[in-house]
Amino acid sequence: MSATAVHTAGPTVSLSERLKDPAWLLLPAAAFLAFIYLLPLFDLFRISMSGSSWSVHFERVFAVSLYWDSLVRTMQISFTVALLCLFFGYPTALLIHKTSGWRQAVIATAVVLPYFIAILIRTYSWMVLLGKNGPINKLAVALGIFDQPAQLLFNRGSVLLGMTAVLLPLMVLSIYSSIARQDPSLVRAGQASGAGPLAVFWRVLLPLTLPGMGAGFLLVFVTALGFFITPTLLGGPGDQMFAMHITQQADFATSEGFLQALAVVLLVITLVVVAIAGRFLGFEFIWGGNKLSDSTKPSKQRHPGRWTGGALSAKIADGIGWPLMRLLSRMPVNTGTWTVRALGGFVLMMLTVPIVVVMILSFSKASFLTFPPPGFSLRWYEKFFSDTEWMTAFTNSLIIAAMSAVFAVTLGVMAALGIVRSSIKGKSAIMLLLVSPVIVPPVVLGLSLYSLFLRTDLAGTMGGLAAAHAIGGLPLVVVIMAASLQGVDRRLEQAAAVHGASPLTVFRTVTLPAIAPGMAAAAFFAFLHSFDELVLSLFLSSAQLKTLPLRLWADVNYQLNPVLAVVSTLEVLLVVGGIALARPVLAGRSKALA
Amino acid sequence: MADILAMRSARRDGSVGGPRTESGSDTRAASAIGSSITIRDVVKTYGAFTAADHISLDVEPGEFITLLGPSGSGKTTLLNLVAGFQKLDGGEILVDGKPVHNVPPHRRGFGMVFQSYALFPNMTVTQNVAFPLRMAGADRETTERRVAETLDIMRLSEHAAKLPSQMSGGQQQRVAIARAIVRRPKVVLMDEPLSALDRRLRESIQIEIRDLHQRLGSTILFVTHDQGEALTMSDRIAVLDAGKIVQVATPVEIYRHPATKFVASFVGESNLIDAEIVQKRGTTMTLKNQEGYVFSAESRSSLDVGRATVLVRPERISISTTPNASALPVVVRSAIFLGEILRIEAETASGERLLIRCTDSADRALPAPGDKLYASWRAEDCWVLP
Amino acid sequence: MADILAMRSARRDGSVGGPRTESGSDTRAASAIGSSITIRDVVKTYGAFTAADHISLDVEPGEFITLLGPSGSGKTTLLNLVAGFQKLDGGEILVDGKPVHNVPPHRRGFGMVFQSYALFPNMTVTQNVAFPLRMAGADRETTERRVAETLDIMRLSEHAAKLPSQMSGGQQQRVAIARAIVRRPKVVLMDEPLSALDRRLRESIQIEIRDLHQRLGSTILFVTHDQGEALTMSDRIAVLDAGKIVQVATPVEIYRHPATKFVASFVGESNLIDAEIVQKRGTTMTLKNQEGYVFSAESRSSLDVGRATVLVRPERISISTTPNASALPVVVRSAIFLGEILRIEAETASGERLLIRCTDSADRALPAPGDKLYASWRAEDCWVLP
Amino acid sequence: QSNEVIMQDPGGAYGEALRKIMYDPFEKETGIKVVTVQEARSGPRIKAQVDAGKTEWDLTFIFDQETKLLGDCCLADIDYTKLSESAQKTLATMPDNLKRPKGVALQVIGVALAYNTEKYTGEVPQNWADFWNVEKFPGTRCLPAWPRFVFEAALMADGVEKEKIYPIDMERALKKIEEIKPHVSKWWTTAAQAPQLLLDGEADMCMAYAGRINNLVVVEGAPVDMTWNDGFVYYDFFSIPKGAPHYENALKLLSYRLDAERAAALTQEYPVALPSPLVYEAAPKDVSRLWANNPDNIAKAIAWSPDYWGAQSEDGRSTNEEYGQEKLNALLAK
Ligand SMILES: Nc1ncnc2c1ncn2[C@@H]1O[C@H](COP(=O)(O)OP(=O)(O)OP(=O)(O)O)[C@@H](O)[C@H]1O
Ligand SMILES: Nc1ncnc2c1ncn2[C@@H]1O[C@H](COP(=O)(O)OP(=O)(O)OP(=O)(O)O)[C@@H](O)[C@H]1O
Ligand SMILES: [Mg+2]
Ligand SMILES: [Mg+2]
Repeated sequence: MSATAVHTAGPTVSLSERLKDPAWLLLPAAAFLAFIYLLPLFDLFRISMSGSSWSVHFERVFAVSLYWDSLVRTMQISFTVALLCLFFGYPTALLIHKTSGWRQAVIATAVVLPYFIAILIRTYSWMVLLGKNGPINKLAVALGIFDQPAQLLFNRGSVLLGMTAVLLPLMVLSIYSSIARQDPSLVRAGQASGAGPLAVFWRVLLPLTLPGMGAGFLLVFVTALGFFITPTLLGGPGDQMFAMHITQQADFATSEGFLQALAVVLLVITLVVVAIAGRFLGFEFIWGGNKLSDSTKPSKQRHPGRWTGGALSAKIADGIGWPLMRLLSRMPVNTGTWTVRALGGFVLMMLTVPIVVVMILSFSKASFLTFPPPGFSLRWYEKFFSDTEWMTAFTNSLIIAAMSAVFAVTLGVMAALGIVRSSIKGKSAIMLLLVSPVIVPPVVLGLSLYSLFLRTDLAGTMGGLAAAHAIGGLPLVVVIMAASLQGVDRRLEQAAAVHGASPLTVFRTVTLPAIAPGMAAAAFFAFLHSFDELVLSLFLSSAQLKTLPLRLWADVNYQLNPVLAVVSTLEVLLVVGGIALARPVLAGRSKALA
Repeated sequence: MADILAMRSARRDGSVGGPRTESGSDTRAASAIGSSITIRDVVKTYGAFTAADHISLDVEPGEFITLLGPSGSGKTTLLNLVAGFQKLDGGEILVDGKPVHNVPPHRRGFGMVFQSYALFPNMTVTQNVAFPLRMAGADRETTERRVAETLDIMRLSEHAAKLPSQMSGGQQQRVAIARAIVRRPKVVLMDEPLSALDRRLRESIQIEIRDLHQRLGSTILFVTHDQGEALTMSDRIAVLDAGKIVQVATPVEIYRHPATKFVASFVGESNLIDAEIVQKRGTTMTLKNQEGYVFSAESRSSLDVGRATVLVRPERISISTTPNASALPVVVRSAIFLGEILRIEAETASGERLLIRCTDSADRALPAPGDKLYASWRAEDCWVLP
Repeated sequence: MADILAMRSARRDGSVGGPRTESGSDTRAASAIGSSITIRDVVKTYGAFTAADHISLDVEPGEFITLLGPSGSGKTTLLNLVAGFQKLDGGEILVDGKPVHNVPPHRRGFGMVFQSYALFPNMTVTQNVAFPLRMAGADRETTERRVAETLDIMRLSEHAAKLPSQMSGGQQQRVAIARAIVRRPKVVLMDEPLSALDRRLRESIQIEIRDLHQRLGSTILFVTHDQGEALTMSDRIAVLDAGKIVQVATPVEIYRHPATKFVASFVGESNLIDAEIVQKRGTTMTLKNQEGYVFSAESRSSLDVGRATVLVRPERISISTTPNASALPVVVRSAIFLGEILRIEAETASGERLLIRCTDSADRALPAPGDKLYASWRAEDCWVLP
Repeated sequence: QSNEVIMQDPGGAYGEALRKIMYDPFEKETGIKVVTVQEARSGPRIKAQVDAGKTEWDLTFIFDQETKLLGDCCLADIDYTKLSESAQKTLATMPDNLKRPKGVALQVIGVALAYNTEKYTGEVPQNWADFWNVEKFPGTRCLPAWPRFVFEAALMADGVEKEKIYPIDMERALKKIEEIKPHVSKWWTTAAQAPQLLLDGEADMCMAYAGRINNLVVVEGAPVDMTWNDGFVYYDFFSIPKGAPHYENALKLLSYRLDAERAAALTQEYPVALPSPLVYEAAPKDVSRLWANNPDNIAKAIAWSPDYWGAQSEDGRSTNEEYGQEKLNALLAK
């Protein structure tokens, strides 16, 4: 028995003891972020206080009610979007879970596909759909719902719609990865107790998938805070979001200091709001601050505050929830199924119709985007394929995105393990720090990072760019994985350990398969985050290293032309083809898992 | 085994006095609110494997039926089919005479204990147990009272505020039982509900379940792998083997008159003697074993010539040390003194094994390996397997 | 209960012949590759609740120790502490004399069966069972052979390619056992490994486990709630109650000389008679019960005055219908004829309940409720609880 | 160091035109490889590069004010004497303000009133007064969400004479903007939006960048047109950062681009012109009708004042532009 070597003196013991606590797994991510994120962030703070007095820029932020109003509005919009995503995302995730075989593949593909379309063109396709001359208006007029085309665009509604459509997949996959792990016998137990599908959903499935929902909500909310392309294109004058101001300021050569101050205000206030909301709502459940089962920890979660905190919601659940549930369980059995199908179907339509528009546009004859196109041609395809730069940019993007996903997933999974599995204090603070990179607008981060990269010779390297992209990928991975890890049965890990599996092997053989759906989702988002990343790339790329978004952006800068649609269409075909090819493999695996 | 059965049958047969009569299918109208369940030619397959193979079973209202069978014989499968969790691949199930294939599980109004407990991990014990009541719309006061009562019955009161993950296996299983019965449903399906409990607790909960059954008249479909439990608790036992029901009968009948070799050897200890039919007269048959030992046996078999297998329970064999024309000579292989009882493993001349349990009379010496003994049994203790 | 014990003790004591001697702590050097386990003053608390309360236990190399105790008494907790899944809140655990608190579970080289099976859901049966071998770096050929062997022992060969979710409860439990023993570890921890199996399977797997134990000399820490199992299988039994070990002794000792009332009534059926000590001479004590009935009993108690509780096992009581000065008069409440045995519930004049199991002699009539009987027992069958 | 020149490039159709007309022939002629970098806002990056002592670019384009703001810290002097003869000739026709020590204007940018010709078939809007006149020209409008151009236009619509626009009376402008606000379907922020809005029918009349509208009218034949009346003209400057790795090559490329013939050829591919009459004259008249460097157009337009917008605002916190932006944002958000 190898006990001998280890057990010697006091200090060694405590060191090895300490190593047993998985908190050290946070270190790589911490080191990474410290270098690539905190250093520039520090720079950001420094510059924001570099005025005649440290507070001069901040005074200006708060002197003009505009910014404060906009911050509040930004929070409102983001919160609404997160709610909408939750409302529509859950049925979609359920739909994916409930279907199987090719149907499931189709639905899942439909959910992830939009992510492969540049956000700009995705948003544009909404402009097409909702436009005065767009199909929706035309249909409504033809049906006599409107007597003349209505102004559907450039208002809060279109902003919410556009942002929800863009962020929905993030929510769907977060939730799906937590639904997929649920023990089916619990649903049966609920039914055997007289709970109809809706009641089972409400009382059993929903609570058990809370971490997934929480993770999705947090990610969507925080990501939405930094949005500016969609609100810029789809919003009216009253829908200015904070990141739009920041981007606007970035155009003023003289705004140094103030620009950073805006970013700092956004970051700090958002973190404070999330932290307070988290405290209040017990957000820690996402990363296991309120973990129920771990018996090795003296029951911190038992402290009565939690329960009184829960008492209010329990009362609400009692007073309204139960009667409602009973009512619902008396509805026709299929109500739930049909609700799920209807909502899910609606979501799928929302996600796929823009793709169809984009595909049609890619065959346009005109050099501008207009729908329906004035004529069809393969002109833009020729252009794409005849230009080697497009292909180079495409390959570069693929490589960088893959590297970035590897960075983000490796560091993120370790960090999530560190957070969920360790007993360190201040998990919430660490988690907020890990999530915060999503909040800092890349426009402001980019410059600090550029200086840093120049000094360390990372500028213009693939690794550097991938690492920079991983700043934004990491939070996605950490949050999704933290939620995923909540569902792993500790006894399985113990079973593996006792039969000789080292921690690493336990992870590989037990934990990994259990968190695989979550990890696939996380890797997917990390990959796409990089694949779609423009702003940091603008700063950090070089003459020799161009990515696809950079190429697209160069086109977009002066005019929206159908090459964008071509690129999107090709990406979509690539993904669909890839999934079709991978299906036998996936199906084999999912059968094995069923 | 025999003890339990005797104890029970004694109670049943009224020899000492029990509240109930032999058959479970009689009238218990006063309290009979249970539903009848008719399982008709039910088939369930997993791929090429048939887990329920044309199963038919009629369960009377208020009956306590135990499904007994080896591991993997399809007991859980059958319960799941009755509960409505799995689709039938053939046949139909009727509750109170009405087909239920269109009734979703939550409308069937059953209670169920799952083999794996399936407690809601996010709810405390109280919440788990209150769940069915709340779904049924019970008011707060009733809910609280009934939950407290049920937890008390299950000896769980002090754990009321715990989460399932904070409890031991046996405690979790008791919560599962509490959840299944708290609503006092017309039909309760129980999948090995006592497997994690120690004898004392098990006995007291057996009594509670019987009591509940009698008071409320619920129909109970009970799965167990414990024959003793099956024999003591059930009105009737359905023995399953490889997806088929091989016999449905009262415990006494199952023990005394098993339908097949499998039932005979699965329930209780048994001697299965291979013999040739000599003669048949009414329900009595005369047989001859390999060594030519001729004996009579009870039989309901339709056979009247050829070979047959005869069951003699070890405790029904009497021995003597003196040669006797009407007895079978055997040689002792081992003999164990079990308190007042002797457990003897003996062998006939042709090498057939014979297990004997008999009283240790003071008037004879303890048999030693190698001793010659003469075994005999009464015709009515001897059963020709059909 | 008594049967099992007798059967076992007969085997043990060599009266019929068993391979092993009474105590598990003796030399079995030839095959002893098991590790010794020393549990020293171990404490484990969950919040305010103490699940292991200063537990100490010495397990000899190659010993088969059963943890027996009611649901929630801390059996699983103790196993988990030995396996290293939970941190000790006090005390220490030594394996082969070395403290193991720094040795992570995967270096302890144990095998373990979890109460909830804990099979890897993404692996087939074969992969589950092969897991420990793969971890130990066994080559392909050995792995295949050993897995096939073990599956065969567990009657699982035909399910080799299934996933856990495609198997019945009992099948899953057998996979869990197979996984625990396939590597032939020095120490095997088994948490109610047979609870989901029917008698026949259980018996055959009990035999396999004993066999394995004897062939390989592994140290086995076995949790069960089945007293019969505990009594037949173990070298020693540790009885737990509410987080404390109340007695560690051989099965015979536990049955005959329980340390506390709890042990006496938890293991087997028992009569606990309240009596006053009249006199003490060596290990024999003279006592007087409430009605003034005077009897002798064996005792190792240090008490020599005052009141004491005396254990008499029901099967050790003999009865007679004729009044007798040295016998206790009782009234029959109920009598059940269990095959060759009579189970009588009687009551003394002061209302104390007395359970009697005795042989049904042909020379007397079956007692009826209300009959007067005279009960007596031998001093050596009578145990004064310390 | 390899023989190349690293050139900031706008990309898109303009980039393609540059590659075809300028870079490829340049490479063939001089053997110097032109490597392009896409970047919109180069100022901060140049600063970072120079600060880090690792200048990567040789030729960049920057905004008017930036030639002053970045001049001392980050920009090298352009050695005009080293430029080619043809370049010298072009430069000679340009006003001094466009050939500064730290930067030379290579692009004239125009912002003007564009409209949908299918909507306004008869009388077409002629100036900002018409733009503001929703009675006479019903329909939706679109405007940039910036103070620059919009404030000037508002003042012109309100009757302020062209010469008296600067310094801008912001309050008056804002009041006028408030009038048109209900009719503005979209306040755009990127150059590509306005033409798109016109084409999609979301707006009938827009303030738009002239280049793209011009390109749509001439090349695509789209149903839009524009007027230079009351338009705005400004310039993009080209500079060489301090420590540029290929200073000499940069001068060579600059010479090449300043060649009037070639510059004229470029405008035919993409209608962004060099601010020199020589270039205009070198191009065929029918295509150059709407160019920003058409002297006719320049006469109708006003010279937009970067100096005013770059100056300190009255509250001293920021520039006029930022100040105006905040005012405008507040008005829009109301
Ligand atoms: N995480 C926990 N938090 C609080 N109490 C716990 C926790 N885990 C176990 N317990 C309690 O500790 C006691 C001992 O549990 P343990 O699982 O060891 O019992 P056991 O002897 O294995 O019982 P069983 O035979 O029912 O499996 C039980 O009363 C249980 O409720
Ligand atoms: N999903 C499945 N796919 C394939 N075979 C299955 C599946 N579920 C169950 N089986 C098989 O069906 C048979 C019956 O299973 P079932 O669970 O009904 O057994 P059981 O009688 O409850 O056994 P136990 O007493 O061990 O719980 C078993 O042999 C099992 O392996
Ligand atoms: Mg089962
Ligand atoms: Mg346990």
